[in-house]
Amino acid sequence: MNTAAVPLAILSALVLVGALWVVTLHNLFRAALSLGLVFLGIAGLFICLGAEFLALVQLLIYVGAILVLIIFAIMLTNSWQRETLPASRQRLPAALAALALFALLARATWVLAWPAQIPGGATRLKDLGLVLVKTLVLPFEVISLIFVVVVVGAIAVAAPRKGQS
Amino acid sequence: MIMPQLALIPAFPLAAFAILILAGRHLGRWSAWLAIVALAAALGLTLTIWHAPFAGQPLIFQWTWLIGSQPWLLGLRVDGLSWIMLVVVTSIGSLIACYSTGYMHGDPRYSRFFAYFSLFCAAMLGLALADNLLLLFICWELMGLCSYLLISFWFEKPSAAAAGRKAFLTTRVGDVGLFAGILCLAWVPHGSLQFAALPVVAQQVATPTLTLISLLIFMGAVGKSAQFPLHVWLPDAMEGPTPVSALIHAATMVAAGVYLIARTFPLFTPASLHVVLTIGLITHVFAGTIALTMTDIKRVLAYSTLSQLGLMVVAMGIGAWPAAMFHLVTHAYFKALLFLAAGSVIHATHEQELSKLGGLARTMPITSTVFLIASLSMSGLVGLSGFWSKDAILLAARHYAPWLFWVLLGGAGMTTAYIARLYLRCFYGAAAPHHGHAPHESPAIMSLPLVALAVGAALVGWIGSPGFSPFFTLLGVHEAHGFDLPVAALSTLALAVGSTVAWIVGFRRRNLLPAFLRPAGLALYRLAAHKYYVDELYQRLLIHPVWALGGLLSTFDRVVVDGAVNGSGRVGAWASEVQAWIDREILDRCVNAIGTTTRGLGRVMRWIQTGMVQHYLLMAVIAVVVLAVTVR
Amino acid sequence: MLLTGLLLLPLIGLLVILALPKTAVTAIRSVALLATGAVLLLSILLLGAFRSEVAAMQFVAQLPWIPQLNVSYHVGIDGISLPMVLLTAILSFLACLGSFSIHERHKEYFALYLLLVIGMMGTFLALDLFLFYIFWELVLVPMYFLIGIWGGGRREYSAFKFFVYTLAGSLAMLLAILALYWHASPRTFDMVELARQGHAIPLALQRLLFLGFFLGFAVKVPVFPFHTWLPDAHVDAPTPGSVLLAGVLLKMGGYGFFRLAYPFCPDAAWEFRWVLAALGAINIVYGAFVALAQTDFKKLVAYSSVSHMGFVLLGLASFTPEGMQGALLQMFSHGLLTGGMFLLVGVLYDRTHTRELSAFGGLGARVPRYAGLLIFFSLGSLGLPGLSGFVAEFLTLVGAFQVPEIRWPTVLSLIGIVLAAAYMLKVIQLVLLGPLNKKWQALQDLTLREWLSLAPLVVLVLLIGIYPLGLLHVQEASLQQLIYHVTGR
Amino acid sequence: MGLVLGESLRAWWPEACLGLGSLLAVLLSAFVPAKTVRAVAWAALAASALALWRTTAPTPTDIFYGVIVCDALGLAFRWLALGTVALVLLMVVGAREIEEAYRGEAIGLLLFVGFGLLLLSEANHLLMAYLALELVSLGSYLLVGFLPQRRSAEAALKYLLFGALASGVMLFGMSLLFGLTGELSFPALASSLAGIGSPMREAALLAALLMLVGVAFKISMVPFHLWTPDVYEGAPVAVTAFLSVGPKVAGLALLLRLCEVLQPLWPALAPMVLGLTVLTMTLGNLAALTQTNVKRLLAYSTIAQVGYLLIGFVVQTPAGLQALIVYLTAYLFMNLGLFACVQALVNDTGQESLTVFQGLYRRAPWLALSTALFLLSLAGLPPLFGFIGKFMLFDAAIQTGQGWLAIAAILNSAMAVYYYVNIIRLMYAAPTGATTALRPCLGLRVAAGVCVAAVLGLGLWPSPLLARVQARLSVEGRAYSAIIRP
Amino acid sequence: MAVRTLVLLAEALFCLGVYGLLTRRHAVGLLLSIELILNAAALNFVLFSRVFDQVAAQAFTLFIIALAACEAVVGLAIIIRLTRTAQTIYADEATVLKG
Repeated sequence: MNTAAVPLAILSALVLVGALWVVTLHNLFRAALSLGLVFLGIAGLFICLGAEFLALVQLLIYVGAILVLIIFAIMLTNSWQRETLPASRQRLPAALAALALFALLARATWVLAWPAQIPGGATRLKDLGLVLVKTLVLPFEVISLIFVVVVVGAIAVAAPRKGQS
Repeated sequence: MIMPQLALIPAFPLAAFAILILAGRHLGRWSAWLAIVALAAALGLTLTIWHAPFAGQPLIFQWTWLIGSQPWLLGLRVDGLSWIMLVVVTSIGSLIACYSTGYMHGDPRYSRFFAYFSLFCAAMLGLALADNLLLLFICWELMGLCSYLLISFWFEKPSAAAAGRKAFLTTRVGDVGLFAGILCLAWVPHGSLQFAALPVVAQQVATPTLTLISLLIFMGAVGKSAQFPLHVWLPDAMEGPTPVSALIHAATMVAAGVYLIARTFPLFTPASLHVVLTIGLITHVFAGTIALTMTDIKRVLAYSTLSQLGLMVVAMGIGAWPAAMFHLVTHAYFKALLFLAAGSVIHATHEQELSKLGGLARTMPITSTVFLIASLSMSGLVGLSGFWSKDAILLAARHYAPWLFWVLLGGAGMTTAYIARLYLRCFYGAAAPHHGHAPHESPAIMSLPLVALAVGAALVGWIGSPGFSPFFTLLGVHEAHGFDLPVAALSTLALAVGSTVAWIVGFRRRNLLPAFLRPAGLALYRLAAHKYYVDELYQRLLIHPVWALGGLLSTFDRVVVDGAVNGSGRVGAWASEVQAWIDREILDRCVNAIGTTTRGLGRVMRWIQTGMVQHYLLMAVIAVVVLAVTVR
Repeated sequence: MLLTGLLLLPLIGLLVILALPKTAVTAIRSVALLATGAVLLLSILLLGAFRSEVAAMQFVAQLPWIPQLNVSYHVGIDGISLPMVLLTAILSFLACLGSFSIHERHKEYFALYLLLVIGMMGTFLALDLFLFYIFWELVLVPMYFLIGIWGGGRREYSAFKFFVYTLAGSLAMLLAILALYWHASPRTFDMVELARQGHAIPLALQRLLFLGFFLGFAVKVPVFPFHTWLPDAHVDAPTPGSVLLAGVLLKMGGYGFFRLAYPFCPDAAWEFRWVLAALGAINIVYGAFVALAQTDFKKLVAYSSVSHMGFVLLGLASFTPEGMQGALLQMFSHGLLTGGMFLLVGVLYDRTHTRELSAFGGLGARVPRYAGLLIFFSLGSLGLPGLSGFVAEFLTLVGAFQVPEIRWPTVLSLIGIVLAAAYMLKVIQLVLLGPLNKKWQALQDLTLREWLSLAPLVVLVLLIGIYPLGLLHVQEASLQQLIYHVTGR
Repeated sequence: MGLVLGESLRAWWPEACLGLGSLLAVLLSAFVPAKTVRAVAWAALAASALALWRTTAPTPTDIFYGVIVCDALGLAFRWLALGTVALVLLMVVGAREIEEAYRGEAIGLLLFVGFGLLLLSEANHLLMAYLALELVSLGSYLLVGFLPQRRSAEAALKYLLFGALASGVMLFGMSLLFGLTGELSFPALASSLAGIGSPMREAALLAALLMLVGVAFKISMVPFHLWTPDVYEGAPVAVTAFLSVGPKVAGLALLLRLCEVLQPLWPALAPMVLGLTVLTMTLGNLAALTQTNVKRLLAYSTIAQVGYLLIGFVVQTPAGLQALIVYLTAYLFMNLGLFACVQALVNDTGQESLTVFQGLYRRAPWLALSTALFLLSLAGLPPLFGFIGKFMLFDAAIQTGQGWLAIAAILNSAMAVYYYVNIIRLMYAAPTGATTALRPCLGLRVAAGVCVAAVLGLGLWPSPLLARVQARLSVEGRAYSAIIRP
Repeated sequence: MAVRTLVLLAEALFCLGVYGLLTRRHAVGLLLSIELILNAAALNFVLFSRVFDQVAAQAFTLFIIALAACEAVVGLAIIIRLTRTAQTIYADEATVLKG
């Protein structure tokens, strides 16, 4: 095991544990915080994979925006939560299904001839920018349209209507 | 010889029918005369062509009716046999028509009566003229229809309506036999429906087949000529107006069966003739005994008709078809006369129950006289028509088998007994109390035909008497039978005995039986008086089962066929229609199970849709896993 | 052109009616009458111009329609379709007269009625299989609405049942059509061409095709046990609907055998003839027995149709000139007779609002003209010689009897003849004979309009009964050709 | 670079118009009344249609650096998508259940989703496909949840969750596929997959399967259809109408393109898709038999119809493709027409149970007649357009020797007759509730009228359409060259 | 550490997300699970972009992150709607629509 693998292993463990907590912790607030842990781990992995810019975006948008939004939502809907709620009844079948899925995926990918080492090097930000304004210019424009419309639409949907509190 | 004018003979009455049915209402009394004129014209036309049959040259007129793998011809043909029938039908028909103008006077459906009457005559003439079985069958069926229409002419009376239906259905059973016979005859190798070809056919077709065919044809005759066991309709047919009874149910139509046998005689094999003989004999005796016990004038006459028809069939069965035809002719005259006279009585008294009649000889002398003549003719008094024809049959029977001769002789005695009983009780004895009005002689328009018929009934037999026999010449039988003295004497003896018994037992009401036989006699009498319970038997064994089967099948149709399709376990009307649909697809009897499965599947689909989104998600994930496992 | 006229005339009538205001009842009626009358006239012209010695299609018109699917507008007639065209024209005209007794929603009614006429006509004229199927299904919709809106009793149920049954059946036929289209080379819907290729189809496929066609037609005819829609639909349909239903729609099934099933799968048809014969005999006897037990006038007539259509199957199964002639003639004759019967039932129902046989009695004296006609048509139905039914049944039986394989079914079906007399006489007795039911003291006899709608049927029934040769000549050549095509004889 | 963009834009005007129109509509909706938004929407649609009309792209061209492909297949699907949006727009305008205050947003969202449909049907790149799919989905989630009722929110949540799972699975599949090939654009993927070896092949198959799940969800293919009835029932009628056609159109387009990409893997996938096709129509019909809510019933009917449509896909022949397009056209008109009628009814009664149809004939004969027409067309009755399409589909199946597929489809059609005609039966039965005349608003009348004209007109005279479809789709073009095998 | 392991990690993340989606009852909890799934895919893309040296795949990840944000927004809007109308925050209590 070389030295480069150590941070990867730690980050992987962080991500896995965080993800496990996200889906199993009874307290939703803690689960959300665990998700933050996952995000952090992923961002770390991105750095290890030479995608520093992406790691930055991951932290900014995921941790800075989405997670905050979610935690906000949890607190907002706090009044609807019940303290004693039995866990879902389909945990066992769900676990079996997820495990089966994992088994399938793992079996399919494990046997493949992947490169033994992750190729080194880092993505230059300029390349990424070039891709975004050249090859992927159209998706880039489209997603901005999506942002606008989704926000307006979400407001329209979430806004209180007549006769409702 | 080709002669298209032949078609005119039935066409006259047919035209009369058409006019009457369309415009009869406006013709009023003239409608009767239209019918009479049409018949008379047919008679005239028949008479003008007399030379051809006598010369042995048939007149023929044929045309194509249907096409298939071969043309199906229809044709008219006049030979001796048919010419005789034509004369009988037209002459008796026109006389009865005259009589009916008086008898039916004042009836609301006066013209309708004559329309049917004309149609009947047309059909009967067509039947006589037919040169093949197909046209014969067509006319045969038309006559059945007329019979139906005329029997239920006074349809307001439920019994009349029922009688009409009974007649039609019963004869139709026979007709189906005839029809099947025709089908067989048409398609056996070398088969043909032409009468002229029948002798050839008979030689070329195997005997068992021929027996089958002839028996099927005989089945038709049994129906139409009211032979046992299809005789039940004829007595009921007396519900119709009396002239109808006279013409159709005594003189002509019922004789068509006999005529049919005569026409197709070459087809009959010894085996089938044996059956014919048996049936004829049974009918003859059995109807005679019933006639002895009946108390309704017309019913006595009806059973007597049955009996006489049985006699003719017996003659056919022993191969003496000319004799049978001869008896047919004489019977036509005297039976028509008997019926008309009876009608005259009924017309005068509005009564036909023997117990309420009597002593009419004084008030109705003409009727009484002609009735007597006809009775004697039927009983076979030497010199009268009936004697000659019955004599011919007895003679033939003696040649055939002595025992048959004795049976027939007994039958002759029985004939005399019932007719004498009828005559005596009707015209002699104490006059019955009258209801409202005194009986009187019928008007001239009715009595004149009676007189004319009486002449016929007395004399027509001479045409077939030994020595002078144009009748047999016409039929192409040249060895005329001689006069056999013993037979004549014996039949006269039978007449004497019969009339004496009738006088003592029937009229004077003496029971001649020794005491120990009386219960048995009474039982026999009851049996005969109830017509041997044949009607009841049919009701129980045939009619009820058929109706029950109909009802059963109807229920079956509703419940099982439709229900199998609809699903008997219906939850809601529409849910079951789902099944209806499925079942149709599967075409299976045990479709219910499948229908339930369908709805079950539908329900499973509903059950899957729990509304819990995570159930859906779980199912989707499982589906992914399953698909991933299967896709390789 | 003549044939296109047969389709265009009702279409024009339909459009005119749609353009007319709802309230112009008289105008609507006259337009419908004119349109159907013109169709009748045209079909009579057609009869005059028809050359009966020609077995092939005549008056053929062909135009490309959907060239991408090899579908064309292709119409023509031969001796098999001409009688059906005539029957359709006659009955639609007379039933149109009969439709004057409809007293609500005239516009919709007559529009649908003319649509129905187009569908029926087209079915008998089409020479393109695709076109045939379109017309075949086109008939369903207007008939559904005629029953569902203007019917009586459980009309929705009956209309629904009718629709679902027949559509399910015709989907089976569609499958057969598709398979045929697939197998044909070159791919074509031309029925003449497909018939020519008939023997080239492997027997196994022919069997399947025949089964598909059979299912489609069996529901229409209807063949036991697919008949259960029929009594319901007939009973609840309005009178003109029943007339066309029994008079024409059932014939479409029979016609399908002549035009589709036999020519396209000749060997399978030959193989299955005993099945057809057996089903025919069952139809005849079973239908008659069930009819015997009915107490509803219309239902009785409906079941009598089941029985009578059995003869068509029997004749079809025989493959003899007589049998086939008889089957075709029976379709024509039954159309006339049942049409008349249903009109008569309708007349009575209009006046008394009941169809229960036991509710009548003794009407013979009260309404003599009506009685006369009822007796006439009943006699025709029970196969009285001299009327059309006899000729048809006689030919059918004679034809079927000569084929040894199907002789026993034929003999069995003779029972049906007796039973036919039984149920028809039952009708006459219960309705006309006996003492007059006091309720109907003031019953009115036939009106002029009713007379007019019935009289032509009477004339035709008589004409065919007495002189069937005319129609038989028309049919002969084409039937001979068909028999030759199937049997090689 | 400027040159590329300029050329690309020239071929991309329809999408640009629609996209800008939706942006404008959404932004304006907060400030101006719905009427103005409506006008903007119509203008955008008209401009888009005009642009599409002028687009003649018989030869496939890659635009925007290969992210988008312009070809005949895309052209057909774009027309279909545009038609859907136009007809649904009429319904949204006429829908009484959508509050007037939010109608502008609804219109904007509709255009937005329409834009997504156009993108989806011409995507030529994994990212584009994913983006367009998400675009359509996000807009649809919002539209479904547009009503103030609880059921609407519920439906939206279900749709969102199911959609998120599906798109997540799809995305993961994409990432795996990318990991196996290193390519993102479709043509490159296809050529890369063509030479794939054994262990890779299994993994690629799994990745393909995961990707197909996303599409299957969009087109409600069994077993990924479970959301359909619930969502359809909860959504506003107009949105249901849209969902029943729009995503199916675009989803099928994507399916066709993916299929081309996955061509080397197709032999392994074919039996599965075939089985699911039959399962889709059968289960859809079976479940529809027992429904009592119109929209729910139509949801199942949609599932069944998708099953028929998939026949055109699974047979993998030019004839099948043509049949698919033709039937899709027919389905568009008959289904949207039917929904327009349902919208009119719901506007009037506020109820959605089947009983609202009862006695409709007495209240609105023309409406009843058109409803009947659409139902009959859906049931596949000639001479309506639905029949022509079905006929071609079945024919395509039989042509490839898959007669049993045609048999299954026909059995299904027969089963479907029951519930379609049942509605007709109800309409012509005696009314139970209100008996006053019902007069739908102008928009709905126009929508229904257009659909009636199309269903009847194209049924009687399909030749021009068929000729066009045949001419365009028989050309050996790149986008479908692989699935058109001789 | 090999690529293989990281792929396995992404797969595990994905399956955990799926498990969460199937078992979480709280609607917001479901949103969390969705984010897990998306992150798994994003991780894959970044990893493979390194493997194949494809910058476009990294851009893909950018889009995923952006769309995740959009999805969260829409999801929250719908959840707020649900709490308003259904008075619940639990996904399995939204069962008005069924059958």
